[in-house]
Amino acid sequence: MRHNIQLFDQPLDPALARQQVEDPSCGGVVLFVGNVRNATQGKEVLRLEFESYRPMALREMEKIAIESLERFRIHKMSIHHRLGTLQIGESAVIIAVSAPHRKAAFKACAYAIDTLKETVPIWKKEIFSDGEVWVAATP
Amino acid sequence: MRHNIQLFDQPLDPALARQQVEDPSCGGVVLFVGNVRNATQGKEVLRLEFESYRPMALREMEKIAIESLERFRIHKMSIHHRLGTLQIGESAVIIAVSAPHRKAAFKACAYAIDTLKETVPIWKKEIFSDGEVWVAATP
Amino acid sequence: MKLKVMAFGIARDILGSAEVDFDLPENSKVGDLKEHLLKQFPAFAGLRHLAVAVNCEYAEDEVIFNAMDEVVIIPPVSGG
Amino acid sequence: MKLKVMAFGIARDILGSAEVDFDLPENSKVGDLKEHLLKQFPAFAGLRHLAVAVNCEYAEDEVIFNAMDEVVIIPPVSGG
Repeated sequence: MRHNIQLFDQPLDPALARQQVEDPSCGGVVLFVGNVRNATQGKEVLRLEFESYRPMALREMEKIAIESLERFRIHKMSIHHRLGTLQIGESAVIIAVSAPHRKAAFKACAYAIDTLKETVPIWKKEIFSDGEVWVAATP
Repeated sequence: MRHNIQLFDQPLDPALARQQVEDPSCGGVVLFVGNVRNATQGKEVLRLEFESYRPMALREMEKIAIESLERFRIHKMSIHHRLGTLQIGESAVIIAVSAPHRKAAFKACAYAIDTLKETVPIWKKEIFSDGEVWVAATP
Repeated sequence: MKLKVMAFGIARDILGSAEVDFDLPENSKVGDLKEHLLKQFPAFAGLRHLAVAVNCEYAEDEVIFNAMDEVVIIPPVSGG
Repeated sequence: MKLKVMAFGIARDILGSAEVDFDLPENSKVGDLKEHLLKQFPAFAGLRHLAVAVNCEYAEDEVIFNAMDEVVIIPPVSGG
């Protein structure tokens, strides 16, 4: 299996994602780690809540990995996404890519996170001291 | 300090590099991990030996970090390079970048590893079963 | 036809429930469901866009529903 | 002038030593050292390129050596 797709209810482990893609034949591993920021447009965020339509999210993440493996000359890709309540600084998503050549790994990793944010049915709600908002739901 | 530059005689720790750049204000962290491959141009590599002109290597790596911080809108960069004898699969270099926006982090990380390979006085020797060669020394 | 529709995120908030049954004419399409939703719950018009998944795949407006389809309203996603 | 020159990687192998003293005319330049090296150790001509660092900075051929300079032969690097 050249891809690993997982949804987690517990904290993500970057070492796990990295080790899943590492291979003695590959010189380069690129990781993207998306963390919860403490503010959005200058307003303090207390925490985030992620929910997902899980079976479809897994399928869409798998599509991204398969498409990445086809389009770029990469070796393996892992996509791990966290769900539930996340505190500031916790990791929401980790994408790990190994490739014989690092340029392909960088391109594939950027493509995967860009596409994930467009297509994967996961939603996050930002919780402020005075309310909450579903991110990017309205114009 | 927005950059951390280190040469290590012991195994690198990706978590250390990542934690050095992570910040509650930054949503994205990009890591590049360069590992020792088991073959070069189809020939089996037994191990690698890295050596360095240390004071200049540290200065050149620092230049890369400072230039990256100026050119790209990133928050922090760590560059850790291993020296000595490395076994297959061990990490030779780790570059970690945090940024408010992930595109800047990807660009800065790719720029840093590209430039490191051009300018930093570190040399690696590939050890084969029937000899050894300084990598990229001759045309 | 009876259509069981699931909703997540802001779509669930607008519907007031994670699952709602709709009674639509036979051979209704995804586009018909969207029209129905916009009429019954005008707040949907305030979203950046509105998608519908049928059996875990994004479905175009022309797709015709079958009785056992798993139908889910997909408001703008925001993972990552 | 006496110039103490350090060498790493394949440059050390070619010199046969990590540190060699050269006796160059006063006010010699980086370019003069390179010429001297190529004459005395023709194997340097086989490298992809050859750089010299003076006091931890890459130095152009026009740079004039001073007595206390730390001079290092920098063969093609291969870190990462």
